[in-house]
Amino acid sequence: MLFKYGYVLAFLVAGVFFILFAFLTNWIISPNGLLGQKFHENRSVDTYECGVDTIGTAWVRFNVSFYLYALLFVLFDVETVFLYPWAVSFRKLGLVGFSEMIVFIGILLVGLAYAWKKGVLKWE
Amino acid sequence: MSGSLKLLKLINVILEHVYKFLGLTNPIPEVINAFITAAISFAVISVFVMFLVWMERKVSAHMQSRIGPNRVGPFGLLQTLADAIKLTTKENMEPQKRDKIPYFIAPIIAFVATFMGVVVIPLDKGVTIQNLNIGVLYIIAITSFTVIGILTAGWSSNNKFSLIGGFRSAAQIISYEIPLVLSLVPVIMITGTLDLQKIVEYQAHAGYWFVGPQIIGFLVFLTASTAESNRAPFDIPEAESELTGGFHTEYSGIKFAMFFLGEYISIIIGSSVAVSVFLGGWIAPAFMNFLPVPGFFWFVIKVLLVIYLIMAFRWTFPRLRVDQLMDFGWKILIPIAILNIFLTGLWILWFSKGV
Amino acid sequence: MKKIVTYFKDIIVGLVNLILGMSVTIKYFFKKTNTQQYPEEKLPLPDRSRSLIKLIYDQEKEEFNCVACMMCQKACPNNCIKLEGARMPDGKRKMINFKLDFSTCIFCGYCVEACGFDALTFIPEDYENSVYQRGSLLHDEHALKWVRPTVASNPPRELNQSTQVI
Amino acid sequence: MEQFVFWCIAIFIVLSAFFAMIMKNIFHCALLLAAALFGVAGIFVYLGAEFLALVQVLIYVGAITILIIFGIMLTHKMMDSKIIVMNKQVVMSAVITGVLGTLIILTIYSTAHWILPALKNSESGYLTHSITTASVTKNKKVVTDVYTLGPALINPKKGFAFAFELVSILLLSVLIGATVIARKDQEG
Amino acid sequence: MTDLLLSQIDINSNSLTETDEYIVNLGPQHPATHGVLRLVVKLDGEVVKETMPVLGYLHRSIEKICENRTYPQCITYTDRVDYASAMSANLAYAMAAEKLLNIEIPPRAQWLRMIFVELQRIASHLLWLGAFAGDLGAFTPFLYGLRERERVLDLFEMTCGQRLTYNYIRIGGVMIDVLPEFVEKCRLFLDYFFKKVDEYEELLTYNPIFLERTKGVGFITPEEAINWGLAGPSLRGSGVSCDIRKQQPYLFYDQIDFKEEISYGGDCWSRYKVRMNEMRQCVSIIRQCLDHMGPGAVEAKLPPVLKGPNGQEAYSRIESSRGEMGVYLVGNGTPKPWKCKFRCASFNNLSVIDKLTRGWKVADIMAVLGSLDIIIPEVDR
Amino acid sequence: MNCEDLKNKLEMDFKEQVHSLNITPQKEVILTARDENYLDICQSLFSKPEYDFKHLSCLTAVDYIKENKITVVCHLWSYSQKCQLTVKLETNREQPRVPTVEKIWKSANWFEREVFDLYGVIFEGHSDLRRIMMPDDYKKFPLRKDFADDGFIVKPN
Repeated sequence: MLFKYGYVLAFLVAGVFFILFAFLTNWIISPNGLLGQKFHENRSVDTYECGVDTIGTAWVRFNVSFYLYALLFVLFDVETVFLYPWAVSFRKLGLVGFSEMIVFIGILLVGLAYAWKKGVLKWE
Repeated sequence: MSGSLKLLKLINVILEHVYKFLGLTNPIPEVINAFITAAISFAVISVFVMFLVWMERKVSAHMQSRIGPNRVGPFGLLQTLADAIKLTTKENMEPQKRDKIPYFIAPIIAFVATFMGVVVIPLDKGVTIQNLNIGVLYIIAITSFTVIGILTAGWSSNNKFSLIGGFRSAAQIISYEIPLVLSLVPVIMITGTLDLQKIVEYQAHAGYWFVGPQIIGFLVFLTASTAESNRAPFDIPEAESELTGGFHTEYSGIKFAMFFLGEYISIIIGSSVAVSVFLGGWIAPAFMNFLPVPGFFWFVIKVLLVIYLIMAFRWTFPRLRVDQLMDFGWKILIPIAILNIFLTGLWILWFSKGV
Repeated sequence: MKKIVTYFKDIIVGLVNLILGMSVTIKYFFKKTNTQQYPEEKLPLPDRSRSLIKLIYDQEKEEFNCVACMMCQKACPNNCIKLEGARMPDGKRKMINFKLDFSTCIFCGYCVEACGFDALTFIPEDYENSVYQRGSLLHDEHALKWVRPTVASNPPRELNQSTQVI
Repeated sequence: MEQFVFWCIAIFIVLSAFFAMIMKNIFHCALLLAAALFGVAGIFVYLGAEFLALVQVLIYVGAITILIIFGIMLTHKMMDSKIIVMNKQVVMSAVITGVLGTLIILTIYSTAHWILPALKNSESGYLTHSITTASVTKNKKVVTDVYTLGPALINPKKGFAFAFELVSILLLSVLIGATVIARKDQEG
Repeated sequence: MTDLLLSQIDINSNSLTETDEYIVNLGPQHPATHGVLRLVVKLDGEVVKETMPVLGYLHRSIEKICENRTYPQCITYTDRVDYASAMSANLAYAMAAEKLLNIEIPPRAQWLRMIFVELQRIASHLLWLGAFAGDLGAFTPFLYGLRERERVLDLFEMTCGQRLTYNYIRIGGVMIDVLPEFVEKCRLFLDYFFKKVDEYEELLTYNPIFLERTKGVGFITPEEAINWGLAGPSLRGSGVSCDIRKQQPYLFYDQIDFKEEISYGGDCWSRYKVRMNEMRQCVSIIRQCLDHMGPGAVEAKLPPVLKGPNGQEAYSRIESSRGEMGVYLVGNGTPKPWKCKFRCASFNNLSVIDKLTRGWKVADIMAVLGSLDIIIPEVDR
Repeated sequence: MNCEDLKNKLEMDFKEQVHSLNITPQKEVILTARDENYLDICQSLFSKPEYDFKHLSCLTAVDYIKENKITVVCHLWSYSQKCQLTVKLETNREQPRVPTVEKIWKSANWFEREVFDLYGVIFEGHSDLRRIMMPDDYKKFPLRKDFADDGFIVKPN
């Protein structure tokens, strides 16, 4: 069990190391890195905004619509989590399980329809 | 036993002998094995991604009646390698006002999250890097992690384009994850397993691919996985004509390359899952059964075909607007996917005895 | 009910139109490409092409056709021709210095049209005029010297000699 | 080996949780929280609850963190370096967390009598295996696998069918609540 | 500028659900602003609160230059006013000068002018189609458009020797007669091109994504559109019959049979559709011109030096590819115009962008900008 | 409506309110308005159905340096009557001030900004009179005839 996920862990650690290695290579051979000349022009490290100076910071309070989608997503994600155990043993559970899941999804669909009608799914 | 499995067994035996010779005991050989596998996967995937970038260029070029790369190497095959070298040796430009640590780790998250998904893809009969018995869920869970990388990149660059791109990307990925999950449920209902290897085997036994009965599911999955990997027509996070580069506007050189690599790996994973679940994975097409080629070959062919389809999407369609994208996900794909589950349920109940 | 029907109808119609669009690109995928590989395959220039301005040199008389009448200099809207003439001992006017600045030339063709002595011409030969230094775009009469090949193979260009340019 | 992995994950979780608490930049806190949640998923894998682990990643890391980050984007002055991490409620909260922590530890110790022997007897080297066998011997019923989870949930006689349907009602109410908030927001 | 913009943002709002407005510069160095247009956009999340175009990045003061050039010399600068449809700009200026100087043009020159202006309209619309589709994220139509545009340019190059800045239409006629094989080649091109338009339409017109992006976006009513000075296909997309070729026929447009394309949607899609249909109309116009064209001189007899009559003025308008292009010339008895003003369609079409995009999303700015067919040197001159 | 008809009609309606009204050899009707009647004339040209000049085709200015005046020139077009009219208003060069027609034709907004930018004519009542082409801190008015070119303009000899 753990052994199987050991591969996952290995991929995680190895992936991080590969990237760090690539960054290291880049840092060594790139023009402004270890071996290159330390050339630094002030304007080149400015924030890009189509060639003109930025106005204000980018860290502003952002639109609320994103938040509502995230909220909906959490709900449906929870639903799918219940859906999977049901789906794998669908044949075992038969009609009873099916009808129960219909009720479960149905209630959520009612919610989705409600949200749809009330304009949550509409981006201001 | 398939050819590729034999080969793997052979390698395993050789490695075991080596470990025995060195006097290593459990669990160290296993750890070494895991890391060797990861290294090989990384190398193979990098080469495959390079091939895909070349393929994308060629496909797009020919669709637009151009030739595409043809200077570096035969048919321009080494063009991507040249680009990779260029990206590696490029000066690493970082905006002064960035948020340093998140800026640094964002490409790592974005890459590693997709890279971890490779583990469970069934390459051939009985050949998977590590078969997990809940493989489908694993891939979905792991790839959903990408969004944090992209969001971090968008936020830490302190650039308005990046910020908008990052947020769009987050909203998009979370919205399309649900149809993605829902479109796989009917297949799981039929097969009764979350193991990708077993799903493919079920198709081999049943004699048909799920793309037939589950055409709706396949289309929904293809759409959603295209959206998950931020590909056109769902490429609003990096929408070139609006946001110049989206979340990777401020990334250059190797860091940009990592996002790029991650994006392509996520395409590979998406189409691999599509192939395994809907297109019969490593099963040879019925009329070509006699050919003595390993299943891995068929798997790659199918993956390339699906990727070709995704590329054709990109070079044909305009880009959706962000709210239309959300509408499409929530108002069309999700209801259809749920309807598909419902219909499949009825279908199974109708044909299965004893209920 | 009607809404539901339209909902599904829209999806199907949309899908059909998407496939229709894909059919165009995929059709072109299998067609021949239109690209010309530039440095190897060069497009032929038409005879009337306005690409390089040359001063015609008469090989028999061993002199330029130009008599420094200053018409081209006056006709040039961008002031890129600098011309100096002098009266020769035999009484003829002759061009002694001709400078053409290609960095400001806009290839309008007025100078060639204004020339009444068949001294300036466009030749449809070359369009690779880029250089690394701006100064090297300033050509004098030696750089612009061009001998017309035998008349049969390349007849003089039939630009109408209009007087309206000044 | 297992012990080593366990300690790694544990230290990772504790550290990221701790820094999530004290960082001044809220966005960094959110990222560290995601890391901590990811670590918890690792612990679940370690305990053999792979389905739970993936659900943890899917919902907590993939969804809740995004929700939190979106929430952060609605706050004011998220980049201010003068943000006060501690406030007047620090004593009160310390007392409450202390009490809760003690309670949890006590609970663990009071129930640990069936874990510890199993640990000692464990030969296979897999902690998870020991726990599952132990729990089987204790409760005669094991719910760790996604393949057994479905019947356990839905089966109307033995399972939790009613609770399951109740969950959908709960989700519906949350959805309607969100809708109401959104509508209010649009009107105002 | 910065202070002005910052002052418009209310920083001190404290409500919980309220969001900050922020300012983004789209351009001058931006992939989608067709040159060096700069749009300062005030956003709330994704929603556009205000769009402020900042012009002048390509201002070369062509009008001032023209005041220092002789009448014929100015034509070379009209090429640069609208480089994507230089023939139309040439024609507009030449017609104004002819009006001022009272010059009659031989008929063959008129037919040639019509052929070339309509060919130029095809080329310009093809470029627009590519840019518009590119703005919406579909890159392929751009290359298809350019592929066909090259053929038009080949025809131009064959005739006048240039591919972009032609200086072909002159005061009193055209520069030079076409080659004998031109007519046949032109017909071949028209037959080839007519089928290609259907292909573009297949690719885009009823594509659901394209419809979503353009239907209803950037809506403007006919009355407002007229009042804002929109012109050309952009105005006809609002359902106003405004084609100068019909309103105030010049050349021989009254002698041939063509339809003025009008669409009543007033949105991006209608403007798109008008232009697509116009390309078909162009083909029909050119075919008729080729039929009508007889032999004859291509240039009027002109005095050696053209002098604008003192104190007189002329304002002449033509239907350029982008809409109404007017040239206002004032003479003062010298060979140089006292005043030369180009009224360009893009200038007015761009001025309406704030109205069209307010309340829409960032992506719609690009769709609207693309559908208006802005060309920056025409705006800045 | 041809130009004679238009001229006669204008003569009937605005006889007292104009400086001059004539047809040029180029068959254009030119109306030179008095300062105080300029806006009224424009308004009635815009709104009266027999004129219906809904389209402001062009608005520019001409610098007559010898007469020491700047003339603001509007070219109007009527889509329904299919006729063209030129409306002029003269102002002095030192303090060029004219009323804005932005309230009547919105397209005048940018035209007037352009004229302000290049000629320095101040349009009274304009909603947003800023420089449009030149930099904000630019001091000169390039299209005026006495503009010193700073060596940027290459004049042919």
